[in-house]
Amino acid sequence: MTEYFEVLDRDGPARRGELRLTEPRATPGLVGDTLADAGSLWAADRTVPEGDPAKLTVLPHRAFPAGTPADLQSAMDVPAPEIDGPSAAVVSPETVADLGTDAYVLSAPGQLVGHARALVETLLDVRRTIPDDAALVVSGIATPANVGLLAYAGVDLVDDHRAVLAGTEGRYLDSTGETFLEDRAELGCACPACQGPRAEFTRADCVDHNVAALRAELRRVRERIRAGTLREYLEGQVRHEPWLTAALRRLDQEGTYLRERTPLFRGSELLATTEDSLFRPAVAQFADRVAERYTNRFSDVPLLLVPCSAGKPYSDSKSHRRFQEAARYRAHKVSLTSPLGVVPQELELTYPAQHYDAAVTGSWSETEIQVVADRLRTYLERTDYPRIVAHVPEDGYREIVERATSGMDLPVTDTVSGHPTDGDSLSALGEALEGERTIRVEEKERATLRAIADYQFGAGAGEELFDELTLQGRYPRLQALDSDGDQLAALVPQYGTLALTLAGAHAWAESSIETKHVEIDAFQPHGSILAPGIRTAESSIQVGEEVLFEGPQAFGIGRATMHGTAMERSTRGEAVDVRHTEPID
Amino acid sequence: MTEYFEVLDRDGPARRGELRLTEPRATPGLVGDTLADAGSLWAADRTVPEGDPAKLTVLPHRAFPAGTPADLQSAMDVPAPEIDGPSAAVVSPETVADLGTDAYVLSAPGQLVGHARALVETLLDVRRTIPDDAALVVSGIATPANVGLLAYAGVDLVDDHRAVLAGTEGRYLDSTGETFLEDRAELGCACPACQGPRAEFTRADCVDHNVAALRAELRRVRERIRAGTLREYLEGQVRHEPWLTAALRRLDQEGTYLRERTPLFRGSELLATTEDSLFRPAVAQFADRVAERYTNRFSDVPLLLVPCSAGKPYSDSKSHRRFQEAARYRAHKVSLTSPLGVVPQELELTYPAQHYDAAVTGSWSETEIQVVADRLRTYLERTDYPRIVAHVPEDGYREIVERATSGMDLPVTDTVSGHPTDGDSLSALGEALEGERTIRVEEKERATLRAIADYQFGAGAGEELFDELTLQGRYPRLQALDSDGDQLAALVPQYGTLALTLAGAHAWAESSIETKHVEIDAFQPHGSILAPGIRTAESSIQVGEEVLFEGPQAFGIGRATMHGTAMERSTRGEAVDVRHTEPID
Amino acid sequence: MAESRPEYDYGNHLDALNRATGRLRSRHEGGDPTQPTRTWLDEDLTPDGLRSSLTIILDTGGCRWARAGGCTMCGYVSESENAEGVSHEALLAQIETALEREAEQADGPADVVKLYSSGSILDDREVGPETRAAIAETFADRERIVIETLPDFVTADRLEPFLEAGLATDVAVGIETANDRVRRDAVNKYFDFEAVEEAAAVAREAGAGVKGYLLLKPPFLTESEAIEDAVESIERVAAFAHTISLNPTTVMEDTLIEELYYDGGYRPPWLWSVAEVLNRTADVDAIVVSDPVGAGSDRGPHNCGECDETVERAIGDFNRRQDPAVFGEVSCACERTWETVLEREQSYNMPLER
Amino acid sequence: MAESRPEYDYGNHLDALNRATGRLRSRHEGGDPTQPTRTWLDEDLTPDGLRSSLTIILDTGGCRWARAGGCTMCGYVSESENAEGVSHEALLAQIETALEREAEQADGPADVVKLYSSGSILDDREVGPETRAAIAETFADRERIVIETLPDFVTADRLEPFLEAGLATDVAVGIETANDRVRRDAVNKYFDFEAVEEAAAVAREAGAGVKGYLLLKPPFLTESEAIEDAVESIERVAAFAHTISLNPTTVMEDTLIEELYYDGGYRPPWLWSVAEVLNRTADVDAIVVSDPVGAGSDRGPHNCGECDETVERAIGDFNRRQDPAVFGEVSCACERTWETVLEREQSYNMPLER
Repeated sequence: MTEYFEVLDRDGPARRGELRLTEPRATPGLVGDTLADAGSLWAADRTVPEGDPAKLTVLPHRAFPAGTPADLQSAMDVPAPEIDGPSAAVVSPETVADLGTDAYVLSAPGQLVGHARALVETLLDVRRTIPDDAALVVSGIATPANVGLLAYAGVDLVDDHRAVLAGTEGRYLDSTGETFLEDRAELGCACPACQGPRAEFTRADCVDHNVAALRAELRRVRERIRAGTLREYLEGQVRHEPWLTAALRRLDQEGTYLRERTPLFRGSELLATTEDSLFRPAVAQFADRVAERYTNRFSDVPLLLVPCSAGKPYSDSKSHRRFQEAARYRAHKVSLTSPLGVVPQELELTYPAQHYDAAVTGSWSETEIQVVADRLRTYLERTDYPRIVAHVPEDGYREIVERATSGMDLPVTDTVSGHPTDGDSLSALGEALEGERTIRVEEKERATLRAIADYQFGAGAGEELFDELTLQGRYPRLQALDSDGDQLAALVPQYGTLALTLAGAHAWAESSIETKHVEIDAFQPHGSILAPGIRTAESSIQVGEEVLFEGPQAFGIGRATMHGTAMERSTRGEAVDVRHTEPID
Repeated sequence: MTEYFEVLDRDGPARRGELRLTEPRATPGLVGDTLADAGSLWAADRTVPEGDPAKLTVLPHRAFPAGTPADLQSAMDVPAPEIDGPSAAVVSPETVADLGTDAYVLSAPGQLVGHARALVETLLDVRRTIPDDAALVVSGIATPANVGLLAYAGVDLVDDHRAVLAGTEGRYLDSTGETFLEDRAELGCACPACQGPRAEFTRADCVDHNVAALRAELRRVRERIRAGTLREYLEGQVRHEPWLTAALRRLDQEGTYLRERTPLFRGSELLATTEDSLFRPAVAQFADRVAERYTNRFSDVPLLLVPCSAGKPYSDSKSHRRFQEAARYRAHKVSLTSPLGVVPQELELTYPAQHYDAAVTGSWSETEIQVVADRLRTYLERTDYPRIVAHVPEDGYREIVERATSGMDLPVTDTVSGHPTDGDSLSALGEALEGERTIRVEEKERATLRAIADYQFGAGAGEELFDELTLQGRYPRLQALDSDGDQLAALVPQYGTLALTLAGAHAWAESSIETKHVEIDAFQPHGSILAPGIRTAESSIQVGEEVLFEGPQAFGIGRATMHGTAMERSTRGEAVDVRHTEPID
Repeated sequence: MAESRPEYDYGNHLDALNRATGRLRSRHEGGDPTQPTRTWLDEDLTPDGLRSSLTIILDTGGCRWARAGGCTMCGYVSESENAEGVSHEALLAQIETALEREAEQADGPADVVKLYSSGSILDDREVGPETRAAIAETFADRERIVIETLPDFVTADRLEPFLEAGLATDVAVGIETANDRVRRDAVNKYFDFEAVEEAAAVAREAGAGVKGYLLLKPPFLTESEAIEDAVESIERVAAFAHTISLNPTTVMEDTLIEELYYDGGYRPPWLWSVAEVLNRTADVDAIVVSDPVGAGSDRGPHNCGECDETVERAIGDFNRRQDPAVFGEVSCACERTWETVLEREQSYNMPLER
Repeated sequence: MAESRPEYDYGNHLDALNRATGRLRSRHEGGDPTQPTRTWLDEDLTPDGLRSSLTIILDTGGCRWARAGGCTMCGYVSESENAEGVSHEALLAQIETALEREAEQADGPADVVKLYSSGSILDDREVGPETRAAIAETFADRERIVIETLPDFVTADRLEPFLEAGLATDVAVGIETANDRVRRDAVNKYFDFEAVEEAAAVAREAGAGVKGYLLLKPPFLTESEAIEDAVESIERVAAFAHTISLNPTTVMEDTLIEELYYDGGYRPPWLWSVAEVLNRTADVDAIVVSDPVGAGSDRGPHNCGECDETVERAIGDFNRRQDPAVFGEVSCACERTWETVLEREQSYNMPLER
């Protein structure tokens, strides 16, 4: 039961929340003087404290410093009594368990600093064990440079001990790391403490500066989580310290944990400015879903490979319009792009295909070539085209196509000489498609709805959900109707996703496609379903996914606003944004 | 003549300097109210102003906004009269020329914003044309996010116009970019303007914040240039905006310009936290010098390939000590590393082999594999080993060795099973070298001096300069003596470079090795040679390189403190740090 | 102290400007010579008060100057490129069309008729004396006629037909600015202010009035330079013109300004600047009006988008009432941005804000 | 209100601590039994004033407790592991060696002789009655003798030989702390404070004095908890001991503390903490001294590196003069760091600073 903490926003593995004390505290943030320590049992017997609604009481603890043998820890560990008010239990990676407290204080935090593997493994282990909506407190290590990553790894509360201590030692902290005051000729900061002359800047000022820098960084981090762009921020910020970079990369490699916490879509732009972008969860998710779920519905026409465009969605860009003028829709267009890999035309709207912004210099790195080639090869192995028309520039792209098709019995026609929008290239493209049939608009639109259904609900969903599909609306505002003219789903142009109607929900429930199912208590939901009303939820549910809910009194469809594990293990907060519901008699 | 501006420090292409007005201004910095504009000739005739030592006078100008046709520009361009005081001429990329002013104001700066290629090409073109020690002023575009890159591209002075304007429009700026005030719930900054509640934060506060953020960023940039770590800072900071990332990459691709401005060594750590590190000038320089200048002096023993170590120099690390315990110096050790590529044991001290810190997760990216494999292959093609003992982990390294040796007639023995420091691996290493001769310590030390000479002075220098080499001192504090016992050079352990004596200088001058030559006026230098005393200097001279200087009255040896072009084209500042000099009669 | 008079060759410069503007002209073809370029009905403040007006832009074969190069902001050449001139009959047909439109759309004949050609109605090569006489006769029943012309063509005999028809007659001259340097270098117009003053004297002596047209913000000037230029120009033109029309620049197709605009080198004036000029010249002894074309659009004079309509309305009020108090009633957060631009924009950083 | 007395099995806990400490012991082998472990000359403040002293650490076969596990901070077991005990002859040979050294290095015999064994000199299994008698006789010409022992072994008859030899006799007991919980859980020492008080009563009744040894900063305590523990312990021990020696922890090899230290879980006490404890207990009715071993090194009590020597010297001054004013004369920027650690270190974030 976490009565006194609530997660308000999630941004991948990071969370923004509120510690609900008499004066609430925003998280990730400083615990400051709201922590009331009932004391260490190493030093004395302690009485169980009375709870205080103004404080987060740290229950009597026996913390284990780094190096304490595991058997000693299990022998000496103490229970966490229940008190009447906000409480936190001290845990170590070895002793951590769900103790029913609002918060958990991790002991021996110093072990995490400078050690990417230890940081990621420890924090994720702890986060997996304690309830999703409990606050994780890490004391004594937060700096302006590492607190962003700590938040990304699931830490909710920190303190300014490290910042203050560093200041007393003349270590000047900022979001890029630490410098010795004596090495500085100027103070690179806008805080009040740094506005005087360097010569008059004392260690006491350095304390003030460090604390101001940490507080500002925490505000920045909260603001980023609110905007859904903490990963974008860290993409740059961690580069200032190799161990933080390594930690971010290790986090990217944490499959299930990260995947569960990756939203299906989000409103903000995805920046791709380093090669780590190729592997970040939102990108990996797209690539994997294309690889595992996409079905080609145009296997009688050639595959037309084209370069991505800066304008999004691609089809609206000047270059893609010229490609289609030349191709006259006589081929199935698939765009090659870093960091996503391959984007079939049906998925151009689907997050993040419409939402990424990459640093473009016109040259491909070896990693990009290899990753995109691998993704293309997987794509080709799972589709069945008679041939390929490769309307791509020579640099990088051609190499990708060669690697992807090598050893495959799939003819490739290169149509670009010079630039893809050159007249010669466009003529060659037109000629290469001579005699092929034209894909009709409606055919394309049907395929789009079905492909998005595959992407969103699983392979085969396009046919299962939209058996006899009737279209309504004007692209991209399409609706899918069934043979009776009932609407099943609407395409959400902003994210390229489908929003199901109640009829669509029933179709999904009755289909053989795996559903994202939530079992609720006996009530009629209005607007949203809160976590305490949820009995069970599949752990695979991601934020933004369509979920079916069902309980003794109601059936309906909505959009997940927390991930499945959080739904089951949280005691507060909105879990499902209800779109349609109907009573069950 | 730039009487009123001096470059004090250089950090790659960036410079830190001082505008010498009555109250001096630090650069990169704000021109602020020190700019006195004599006015636009588009609007009226102007009188040539009198100079004012307290102001940088912008000479009467006819600026050309973006889009002005080139022929119109050349027809309408105006001359820059000489005045008695600090002056700046307004130039466009089309009309720029050496006009003899202290500073140059670039017109139509708005064209650079958001356009990586335009920014890099324009600024470098202008910088190449105006004297090295003239200040470059760019007005109206500086933001906390782009000013670091502007400084790196050679801009010395900016203003806060953009920051103020953005503030009046409710655009909140920081070093990661821009957000709309109405989208923010919190203010992520430590400046005084941001300390109140969000609800009371006005656009006037936003102006104050933006200016404070820009000023702080400029202090940060100056501090980074002073420390020689601006590139490190940008490595992270540019990731927040794709176009700035692209601009940094394009700058890395600017061969000669960047290379000339890359120091041979510097005191600060080189951080390698993105794949762009593989191609940054300091790294490319090392890789190229190894490829082009290194000579293997151990072609009768096997090549021992080992992984790099976190501890530096490698040979002092625990793992390398264990490798050598097993190998017992019966092979020539070469380390494989990202981002450097291959590091022969003789160059382990040489910058940046001893000075880099990479983000280590144990896995190699495809780009890293390819780049290191390419560098290893080049190395193998230029050396002549009987065989290779590859004592490297399977992951990544083995692939590198395979790619590098494929098609080569060079036997490879893999000796690692599991981890390279495992007992089995170490035994296998020992066995693989059974029967090979041992490299003696003195032999290794001689080779080290010679290899560094090759690296520093050019292929063949090791033998040319140190023909009959006698050693003195204890590694790494080695001195090279000639057959008469005169000292020629000393190894500087901190940077792995050689410092020549006067005898060494003569040996260099008399050798067939290309010298870095500076011709000076008729004087006896003491301590340092200032730029105005230099007649000619080779443009290939980099900061930190050994240079021979010669004039009617003196001959000597020193270390370059500016690059060759700057030496020739500067009117202020130290050009050579003189180590030894002797009179010429 | 020495003058920094730029040592360039004026001929070169003229050539270069004409080359630059002319390159753009050559892209265009002419229209139907029996249709006026445009015609519309409006209300105008005249020395006699607010009056209904009929404006006719005649297609007269166009501006000769434009064929050589033309003004940096003017795109009308594209609409009038019959290099051989337009016949008497065709011109009268154009007038006829305009009258038919007026009859359709208005309750009665307009008080004032305004004749423009983007050139000179008084230039015999554009509009012959015979045609001018016929026009004067056609509109003899009106109160006032306004005739566009370059200053060179203003002579008593050319004005005679209109004055004799009993029409209050105004010559409308595109002065653009009182500053010869700006007119020459930034506008690329070839006459001097002295020529305008002389033409005005001729007109006034003949019994005609003068209406001066000024440009707010030619290319190459900053926002504040443009304001100062306009204010000073109004003050100097008011010495001989009873009415001054201030035209804030709109980016027209195939002009040099458009070239600059595309590359980010030009921003049309702020509507705040129009208001500022009108406000600062409210006490000059002339009617000063402004009718911003394309106001609020990216290519036309505009503010932040929030307040454009309000400010445009205030300018319209001022046009009718000549009372600067109308500007005291409008405000917007973007005024601070505009003020900052005035303080900080220099030609070497312009446009400072888009 | 309920007590949160942790519900663990004490036996388990003892086992676990012994397992943890014992794992480390098993790595070691013993030394030469005819040589004392160590011996040195010094000056000591005694109830009679400053006196010269001879310290002898006998190798007596070592601490029995250590063989079962031992104290978390004690590494001496490694130096005395002859499980079968050491013979009478060997022990006297050790004494002889010490006397020879003394003769070589000192001008005359020391006033005070201090006998330690990292165990109990009064334990018959370590040092037999016969040996103790011989030792008493050997040192009968001295002024005072100090004898290390566990409290269990303090009986009148065992003290008799020394008292009868006319020696002022002090039993030296490693009390470590007056807090039984800390002694048990953090030090892993098995006796209670009550046992110490009883032993002290026996000694004093027999005419001997008591010298108490306290530990500053056992593992698992924060810097401030360690200070409070030491201050309280000094106050309580002063009730029966005329002299108290405060021993700040040094990280010894093969101890549990070393395990913690290697993984970053332990920092030796600050020298400021030593000064703080001495300062705060300056008015207790006992001599309080401290001789920080390894001061200024990373493994020993240390400050920032800048001031370690100065502070160590002040502590030495205090040992001789018992005047807390000596601490007022030393200062360093790192005091602020230490104060911050005192304010902010909790066992769940310790060590907060290295």
